[in-house]
Amino acid sequence: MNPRYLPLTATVAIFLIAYAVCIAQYPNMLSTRVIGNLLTDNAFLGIAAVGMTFVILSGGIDLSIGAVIAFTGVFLAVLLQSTAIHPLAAFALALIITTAFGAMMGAIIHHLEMPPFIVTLAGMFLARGMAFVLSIDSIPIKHPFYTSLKSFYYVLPGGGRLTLIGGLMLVVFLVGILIAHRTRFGADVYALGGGTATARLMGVPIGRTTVMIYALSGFLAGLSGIVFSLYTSAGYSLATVGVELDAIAAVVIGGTLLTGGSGFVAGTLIGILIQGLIQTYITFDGSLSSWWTKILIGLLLFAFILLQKALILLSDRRRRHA
Amino acid sequence: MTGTLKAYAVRLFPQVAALAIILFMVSLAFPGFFKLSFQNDRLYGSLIDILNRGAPVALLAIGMTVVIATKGIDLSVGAVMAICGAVAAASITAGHSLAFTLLVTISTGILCGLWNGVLVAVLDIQPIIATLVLMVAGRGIAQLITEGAILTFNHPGLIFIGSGSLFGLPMPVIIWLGFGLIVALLVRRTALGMLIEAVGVNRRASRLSGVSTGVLLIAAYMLSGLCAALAGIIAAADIRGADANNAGLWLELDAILAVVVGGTSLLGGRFSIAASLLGAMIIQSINTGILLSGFPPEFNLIIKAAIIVLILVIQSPRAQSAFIWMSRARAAEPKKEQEAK
Amino acid sequence: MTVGFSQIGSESGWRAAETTLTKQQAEKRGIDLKFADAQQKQENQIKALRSFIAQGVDAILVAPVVATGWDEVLQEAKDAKIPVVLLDRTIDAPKDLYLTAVTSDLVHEGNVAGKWLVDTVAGKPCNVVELQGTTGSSPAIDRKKGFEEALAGKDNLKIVRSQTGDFTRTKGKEVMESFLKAEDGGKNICAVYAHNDDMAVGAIQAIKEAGLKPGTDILVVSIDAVPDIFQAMAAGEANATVELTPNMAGPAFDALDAFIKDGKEPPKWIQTESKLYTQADDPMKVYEEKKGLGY
Amino acid sequence: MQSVSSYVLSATGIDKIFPGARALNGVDFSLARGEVHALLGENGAGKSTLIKCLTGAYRRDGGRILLDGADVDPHNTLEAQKLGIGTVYQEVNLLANLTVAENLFLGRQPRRFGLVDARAMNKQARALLSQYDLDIDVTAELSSFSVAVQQVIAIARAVDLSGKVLILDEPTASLDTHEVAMLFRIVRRLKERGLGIIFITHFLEQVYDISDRITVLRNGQLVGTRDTSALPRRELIAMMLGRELVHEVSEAKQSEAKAPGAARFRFRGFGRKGHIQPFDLDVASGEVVGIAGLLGSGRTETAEILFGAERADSGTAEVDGRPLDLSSPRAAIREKFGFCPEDRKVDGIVGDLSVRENIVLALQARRGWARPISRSEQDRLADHYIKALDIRTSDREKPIRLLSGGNQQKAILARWLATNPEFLILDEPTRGIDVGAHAEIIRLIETLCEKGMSLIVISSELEELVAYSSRVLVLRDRAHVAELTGEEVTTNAIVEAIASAHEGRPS
Ligand SMILES: Nc1ncnc2c1ncn2[C@@H]1O[C@H](COP(=O)(O)OP(=O)(O)OP(=O)(O)O)[C@@H](O)[C@H]1O
Ligand SMILES: Nc1ncnc2c1ncn2[C@@H]1O[C@H](COP(=O)(O)OP(=O)(O)OP(=O)(O)O)[C@@H](O)[C@H]1O
Ligand SMILES: [Mg+2]
Ligand SMILES: [Mg+2]
Repeated sequence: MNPRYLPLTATVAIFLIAYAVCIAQYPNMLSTRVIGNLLTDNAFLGIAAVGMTFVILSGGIDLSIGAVIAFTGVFLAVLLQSTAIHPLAAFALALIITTAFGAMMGAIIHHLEMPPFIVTLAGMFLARGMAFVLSIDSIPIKHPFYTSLKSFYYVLPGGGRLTLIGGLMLVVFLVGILIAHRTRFGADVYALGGGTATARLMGVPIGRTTVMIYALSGFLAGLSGIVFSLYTSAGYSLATVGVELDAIAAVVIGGTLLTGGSGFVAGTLIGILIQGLIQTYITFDGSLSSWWTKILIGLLLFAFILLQKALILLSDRRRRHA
Repeated sequence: MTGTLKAYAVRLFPQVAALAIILFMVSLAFPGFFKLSFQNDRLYGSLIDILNRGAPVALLAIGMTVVIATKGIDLSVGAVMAICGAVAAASITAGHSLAFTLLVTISTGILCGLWNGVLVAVLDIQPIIATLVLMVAGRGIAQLITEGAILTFNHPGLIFIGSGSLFGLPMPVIIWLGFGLIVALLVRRTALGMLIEAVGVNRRASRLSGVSTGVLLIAAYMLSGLCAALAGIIAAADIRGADANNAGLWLELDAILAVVVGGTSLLGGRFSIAASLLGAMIIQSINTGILLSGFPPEFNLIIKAAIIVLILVIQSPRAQSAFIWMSRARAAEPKKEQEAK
Repeated sequence: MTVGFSQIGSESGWRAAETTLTKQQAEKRGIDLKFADAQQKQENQIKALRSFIAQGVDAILVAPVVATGWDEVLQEAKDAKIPVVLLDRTIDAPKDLYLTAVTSDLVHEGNVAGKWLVDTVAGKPCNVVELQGTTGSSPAIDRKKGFEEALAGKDNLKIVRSQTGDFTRTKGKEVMESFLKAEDGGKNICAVYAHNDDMAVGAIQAIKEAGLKPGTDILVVSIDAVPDIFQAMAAGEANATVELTPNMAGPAFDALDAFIKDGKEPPKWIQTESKLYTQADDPMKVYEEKKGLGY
Repeated sequence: MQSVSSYVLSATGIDKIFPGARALNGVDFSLARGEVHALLGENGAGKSTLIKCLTGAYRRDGGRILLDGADVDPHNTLEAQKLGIGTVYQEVNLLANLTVAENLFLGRQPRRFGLVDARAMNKQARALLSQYDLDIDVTAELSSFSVAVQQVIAIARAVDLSGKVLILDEPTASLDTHEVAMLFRIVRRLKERGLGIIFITHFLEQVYDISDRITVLRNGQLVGTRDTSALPRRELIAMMLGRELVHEVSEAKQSEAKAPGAARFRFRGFGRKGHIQPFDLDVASGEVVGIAGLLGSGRTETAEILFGAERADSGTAEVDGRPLDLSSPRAAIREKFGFCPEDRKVDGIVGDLSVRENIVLALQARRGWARPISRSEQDRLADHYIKALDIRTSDREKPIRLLSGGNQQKAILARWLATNPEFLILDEPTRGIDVGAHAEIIRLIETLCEKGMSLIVISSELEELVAYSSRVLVLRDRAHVAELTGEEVTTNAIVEAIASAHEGRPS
């Protein structure tokens, strides 16, 4: 096997093992309901994490996505509440704004040579601040179009539902994989992650690629915001605080190096599922206090990382001796 | 000697200038800003508030600077603050002496740093993720100690650390100034500073040159843990209680911001503790300025974002070279005129 | 009976007390309580509810983090014939989706605090500063609204400054410090209204450090009635607090019991009392009562 | 004089100013169709800077560039590529995290239905590399290949990109004779096709072997352009250095035949699974042991294991009968070992630190952090070595990454000399170093040796190896296969040893 796929394989293996362990303890966890929930409940996180994967692959980071998701939700809610605009048009408008927002951050990062961490941190303050300014209340969205979108699901045998947003996440992952591995833009992203100076000498259009990466992340955060507003039928400026850290964790658990240049979009999906599994497991257990929940999440995160390291090390050694 | 002094002045100029501009802007919004008086044995006024309220971020920034110089990052400092505050409160309410309490608390902080350091240096886990583990679990541990409540105490000695005063300055100010000075001297008067920078720039080459990279990395995270412990003690002593739920919440971002505003690159290497401390004061000035200005809280984040972007734009290499270019052009202009004649 | 309980998190002592009391009440009644902590996130609460449904619990308690966004998951619970009881906050959803809501009236709390202040200053001019809760959270919005309603039309009372203290002591203290500086060392301030007791405790310390007497020079009124504020009241440093009882689960379990055993529909809203405590109510005694409840 | 229009590329009056250093000062340069033009000069003369200005990697501060007689002004390397200029830059090669094929076709991947056609790309990559006798897995990451292989890939990419001009900045630094010959075959073919080729190197034989004209730079200034055939070697060197070179490296061995004394350092059964097979090695005080072998034969790995960079898992090491602790570089340094690594960019320089700090780093690390070297002492050390090794830098506080490649190499060497080691391992110490410095380093090796230091030198330049080694070890497939001593040490003997070892390879 090509050693590039090692982290990915390790992650998939860990997920399957963990799932098996969970089922052994709570047989209910095998139900299609749980699987359907895993997709639906993590749809918005997954979509945003695809964008984060690209950003991290290029050696950057985007801390603004949680705030952008909240902003999108509030924006949609305010727009649908106070105007007669059709939700689809509102979606388009929201996506244009968030994409432009991402592109602007990318442009600042490139042209002013500022570290992404800080630019996107300021972006996070700005987006969350804009959401507050739009409305500090949580605003319900009662548009009939939302209702009809939500009634659009496929019932799996066993009562689980494959919802529109769950399906959308899978589609976004597929498209993400395609972009990462089958387009010139994708190759340029990896090139950037391998080293900006070298990539520049090799003729990669650094500026354009950087702007496009953050624009893509902004677009997907906007899409994630739309999904979140469908998920909750509301817009709320305090929603999705800290989602960027969940996304980063999912990306890294999925085997992508934070230093950039190495990793897979598909791995991020597994990372998302692993996190969802941890959550589900904790709820099924149902005996943990607030603090033990936090401690356990931390420990499980640690265990996954350690296991991944061990698996990679092990097969690396085996290869060397073979 | 004057040469190094001059180098210092050049290095710190952008931060000092940014701080001055912000203070000036705040004083426009709130005229009584620079007023100082002597009250309750200490100086009293908004400027002192900035120094005092900025203490936790300043302390965190000291450790964070060193960690960032090694090309790392420490997301766990907020959680470690919470743990240490909780430990201090628990120990003092259990009737232990102040000395013992401080010792245990500081050891706890260092231990947390050791954990992070081992994860990064020995297990070779990426710093962001390694410290994310403690960031998530740490607050849980702190809540475990306080059982989710605010653990209040009224030991006068411990309270003194948070709200007492010495030499006319609040204790937290004395602590961060003193500790900052100690660390700055420690890294600059010994070879530590250079070795840390070497590790941050090229860990492999440093190892091959005989630098104990592992030990240095672990030490950096331990220092960060120690700083978080001090910040945690101050935060708890300030409100006379350990608030495990909120102590240090999101403060890691402020600390990182302070370091970056201080001009240390997130890619490791060259660092300056003094500049980071200035960065911390810049951030606190923004916060205090917002509170004094009387804007509705919905605007807090936008104002903060705008000011930070402005500072960073001014500090960015591009803007600086443009500035140099402009001043060069201006210097060249008279010459041209002469040539024309 | 197995009951799933989706708690918001543990952001404050009050919340911890609510969790403790819920667990106690469940134990007392022999209920198997499945507890899920949402770490302040609605999405986690929705996930938890879905997991409860997947597990097939008999009933669900939920303390919703926000009013909106519950329709879909509550519909799922309804389809699965699992009754849902809301704790401490109501939501923006059709009433048939949940069995009942056990809550206090947040606007009313603010109103009670405001009325107390209006009565206490009795027509004298008074500048009030307000420590808001977390921007955008429903207690912050409603408690502000209720308080403003009580002050409406009273020209002697004016809210001169209002900032968020994020419901925490540290921020409460910091914000109060800057209020004191901004209002002439506190001489312009006659009262502080805090959206929760923790911020009030922080503010009290700030007032003391500024050389003023909280409770006398500056009146302090807040909401929640956590034990520490009674200590402050006993010391004369706080003036009044409005109780938000952490025992929401007791009435909830009663209603559930009656519904499941006898099919008796409870009223849609079981309102808890918003009791006002002042220094006259023997604060130390209340403190002793409340101390052990896990605040 | 050729007519202007016959030049494919001509540059006039190129200026480049860095803060604190004027790297180019009004340099003129022209390249005819179908010629190989060698660009020569000392380390830091401005060769790399000139080509970077030509390809838009740097913005020039003055001057004109004409391509096919028309003004061009590439703003970045992408534009230069589009104009038909392919370049292999010094140091910066390719992206280690991409596959070989991706590196070759980055930015111009074959597409089908708008998507990258990986299969076609890999096929084309294989076809491209087969021209260079390279049969490797093009879907593997570049980092899994040796420097030499990577260099060949970089050349293949540049050649494929160059429609009009091919620029090679020290392409042969990490290649051995076989690969150099192959490269030259390709260069000659391109030349026949009418390409203009700029070739930078410090190997003068190669210059005379392949180039038609020579341009020499010194201190950022043009010294002159001559036809290769009309420029004798001595004169060329004088042009480069601005003085006569006292003695050049030659195979003429100063055979006072230092009879090496008793072995001081003894390694027995030293090795590490998967890296290098156990070997025995004795080194006397004042002795130079050379290590020869083909690329990837395990020379660097031998050095790394001797220095503790990779921990040995078998065998013993002792000095004067006392066991040595070589468990880590730090331990090795405590035993007075030194190691000047081959890949200076990754293993050597600490880019953002100053030349001074880079020089004192190892010494400071050995003393420990608590005993800092005083600033005046640091300055003294740095100045001493800057002078002794002729390190070209505007001042000692310049970040080392801004130095030219060869000067970085010298600074790393200075780092080790400053520690005063007893056992010094040099892995390709003269790579990328100019003729003048080359001679100096070889002289230096001899003096160190006379002072009683024990040296291990790894080099692909056999003449050089023969000149100073009293013994040469020959490696093949990560095992020590032969040892030549005394009179046996000749270039021919080494070549033969490598070759015969090769024939003996069980295939
Ligand atoms: N980015 C930079 N900033 C400042 N000075 C630089 C920079 N790049 C190169 N220099 C300086 O310009 C001079 C020319 O360097 P250049 O790399 O062109 O030399 P070179 O002829 O290629 O040498 P070598 O043979 O060692 O590769 C050197 O003195 C170097 O220190
Ligand atoms: N032609 C090649 N094809 C594939 N891999 C190679 C090739 N040459 C070297 N390598 C790999 O690169 C590594 C280089 O080994 P090492 O550095 O010890 O060799 P070396 O003799 O020092 O060669 P060099 O002169 O390139 O440094 C080895 O691990 C080997 O597997
Ligand atoms: Mg060069
Ligand atoms: Mg080698």
